[in-house]
Amino acid sequence: MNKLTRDQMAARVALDIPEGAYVNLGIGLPTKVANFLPADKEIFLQSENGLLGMGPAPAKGEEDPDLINAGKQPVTLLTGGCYFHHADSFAMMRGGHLDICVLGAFQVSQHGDLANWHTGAPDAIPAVGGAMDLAIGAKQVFVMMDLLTKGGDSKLVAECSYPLTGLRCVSRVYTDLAVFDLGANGASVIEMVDGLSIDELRTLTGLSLNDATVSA
Amino acid sequence: MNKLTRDQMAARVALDIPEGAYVNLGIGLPTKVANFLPADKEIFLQSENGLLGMGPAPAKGEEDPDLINAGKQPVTLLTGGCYFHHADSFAMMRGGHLDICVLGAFQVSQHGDLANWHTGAPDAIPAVGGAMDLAIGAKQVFVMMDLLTKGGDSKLVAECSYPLTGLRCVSRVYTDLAVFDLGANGASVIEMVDGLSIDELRTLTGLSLNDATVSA
Amino acid sequence: MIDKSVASAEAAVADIFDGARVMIGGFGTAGMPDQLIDALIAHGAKDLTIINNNAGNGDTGLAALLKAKRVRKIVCSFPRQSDSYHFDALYHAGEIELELVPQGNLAARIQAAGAGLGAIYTPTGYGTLLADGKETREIDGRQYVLEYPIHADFALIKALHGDRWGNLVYRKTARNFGPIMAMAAKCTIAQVSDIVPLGALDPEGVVTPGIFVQRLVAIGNAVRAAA
Amino acid sequence: MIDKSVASAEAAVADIFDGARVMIGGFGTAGMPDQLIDALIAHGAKDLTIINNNAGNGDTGLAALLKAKRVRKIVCSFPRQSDSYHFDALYHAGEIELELVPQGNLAARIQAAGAGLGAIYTPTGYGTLLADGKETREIDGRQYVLEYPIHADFALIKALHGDRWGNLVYRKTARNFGPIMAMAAKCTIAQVSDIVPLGALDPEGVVTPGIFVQRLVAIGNAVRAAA
Repeated sequence: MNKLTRDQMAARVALDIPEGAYVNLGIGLPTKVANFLPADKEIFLQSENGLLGMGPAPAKGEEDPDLINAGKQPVTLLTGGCYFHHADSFAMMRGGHLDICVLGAFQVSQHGDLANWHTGAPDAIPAVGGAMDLAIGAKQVFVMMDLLTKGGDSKLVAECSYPLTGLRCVSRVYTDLAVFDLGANGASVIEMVDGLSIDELRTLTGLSLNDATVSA
Repeated sequence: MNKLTRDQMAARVALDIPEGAYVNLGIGLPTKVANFLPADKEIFLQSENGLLGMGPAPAKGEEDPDLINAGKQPVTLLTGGCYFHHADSFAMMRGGHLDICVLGAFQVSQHGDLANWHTGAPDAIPAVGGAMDLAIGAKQVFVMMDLLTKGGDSKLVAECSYPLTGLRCVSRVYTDLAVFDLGANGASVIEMVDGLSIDELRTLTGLSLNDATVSA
Repeated sequence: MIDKSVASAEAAVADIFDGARVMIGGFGTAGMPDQLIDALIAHGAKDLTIINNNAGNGDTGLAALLKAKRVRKIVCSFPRQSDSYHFDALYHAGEIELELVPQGNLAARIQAAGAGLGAIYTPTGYGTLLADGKETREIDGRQYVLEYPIHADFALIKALHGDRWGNLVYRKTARNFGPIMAMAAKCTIAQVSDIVPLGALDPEGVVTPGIFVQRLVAIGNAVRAAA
Repeated sequence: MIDKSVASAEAAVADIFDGARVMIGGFGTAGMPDQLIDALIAHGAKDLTIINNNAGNGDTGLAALLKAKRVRKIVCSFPRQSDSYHFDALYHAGEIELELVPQGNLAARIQAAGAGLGAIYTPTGYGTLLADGKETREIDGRQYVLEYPIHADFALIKALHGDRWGNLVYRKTARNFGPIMAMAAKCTIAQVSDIVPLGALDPEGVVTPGIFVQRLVAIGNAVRAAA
């Protein structure tokens, strides 16, 4: 079987983002999704630090330290974008105004619980940023992650063992092996990479996955 | 004795407003205070409907229906003034950012309770506007009113009989006969019109007023 | 390409349903979206709950909607005015329900809805008739009243300029409730004097970001004549 | 004549006392008022509680204040960054207290302080470690956590332009926490690139009205060089 590359995963997520959507892409892997949004569609990227209509990274030498994204990297503003303060920015999230938020994760439970802010390691300095706000605010929360850890453990789990970011908040998980819809009935597989069977996925995850794949 | 006219009362209130103060003048009688603020001092008038730095009424023919005060009368904006939305406007009040608010009243209790929004008449349509926000928000709340009703009843009372606007919120009351400071110890007379004695005031109000007048 | 502009006020309000909760911007007539209200009257939706600071002035705008008996309930701070006679008549006839809310609580509850808060503790109204029966709490020695957010299905607001993404700027004190109502309604419809090209609004000066606006209608340079 | 400008950053921060609660604007280094922080370090106030989104970057600004051991406690959402080594060292040595707050709750609690609310119910953090021991409530079928306002004695913020009345505008995403911190502190001190004549700022575009600003210092056109 062919695992999806990170770019392929990002491209797959991008397919599910319709024109006109208001979207927040979390720090790290989700940032890549921006590279695969169709150039002929208008999609609005929000950054928690107070901008809507975020554009791509500036050309070398054009960086402006006052124009950054949530990851504190230099960005640009599209024509038609605008700035606002932090309370308004998080009102956009918490108030349910964003259509889609794409986040990375340490673990996601089959019912949509998210763990992505803290490994629980006793000496780690905790840092949460906007993760908990993003987790509960957007109309749909997508997670993008490798299905397995380097040690081979599934990151899609029955119950999260890491500290939670939000409860029952993730609606869809995009991984390198499959795409899952989550809900009250647990996880449903909607797509798999070629050469992988749902039984193999059940073995890898240890979950009784629903089969929601559609034959091509 | 010479009762103060409404203009004299307004002028007396204006004396207690220092340069640099942020002030809201309530609808009705308090509006007159603006006419007596010293032209050589900068005092900031706030209007609940979203402006700070309110100027005088415009010249005839210069009225702008989009530039009005809380009483919905046309006003102007001073150079250096600005506009904001209603939530920010009431954050200014409720958050304690205004120094002084001047309000009219039906009754004020000797401990500073204010009744100025509703007579309690059973068939009256109730309307509160910003009165309750102004009553509890400003650092100091001044009331400006005739001491007596047309029927001769004192409007400074032991306990308000009209529905309250705010509890223990009025710090000073300016009337046509005297000026009172209010507090936990009740009302103290700090000024009276010529020819009036504190005993006469006690008779008029039915209150055991403290004498805090200062001999000239 | 995303273009939130619609051709007419009538088209903009066509899906407002009977029984809808509708916020209407404005403080008195400043900021009142008259053309949208006229379209709503023509559209015919009834049993509406209206959230506005007032209860109509004279015979136009919200007053006309009241006169047409389309409003079951009004949530406002200051219904009684010298020219609120249509509301007054309905109220005395028992034909309209009134929820009276102190103006700052009205603004804060609308803002709380837009920001996704579940409730707020506000000092305004504590100890008064308007807090009767409401939960209270002492916090750091001060008394507060628990107040819940005010949501709406639609907001009808008036702004000065808008662009096709829905970004808005307002004019003077006509701004008032517009920005917070835009955040609190599921569907916000703005009437603007004109729709400007994308990029014409200063990104530092946009008051309502387009995310809060679903539709806008250019009504021409129809600044209301002074009454 | 009211003129809130002061001659120097040193004069502006001279009354910040030991043990004060001080908000510092900025998201990372964007919007961080470096000159005011340098003046605060030189001034010497200690045992401070700092409210900021982060816990310092590199060796300047807030990081330098931490390194100088003036901070007893920090309230922030995201302390751990690639260049937060001064905070990391203090934290591991047990020399600084950390109150970790989700970023949106941080913003909402600061805004609640500025707006005079007693507390808010927020959905963010419900069911997580960061809500441990906090009061919760179900409202309309959703779970919320009770959170209290964050007040401060001082706010140090950075803006682009200011006028002598204290009106401020910001620059791009350097705006971030500035406007809400200005509302939440008893004394707000702004460093601005320059002080413009009264009337030079568009009254429609003022982001922080002067009522929320007590002092401002012009620090020249010192836009921070990209690190």
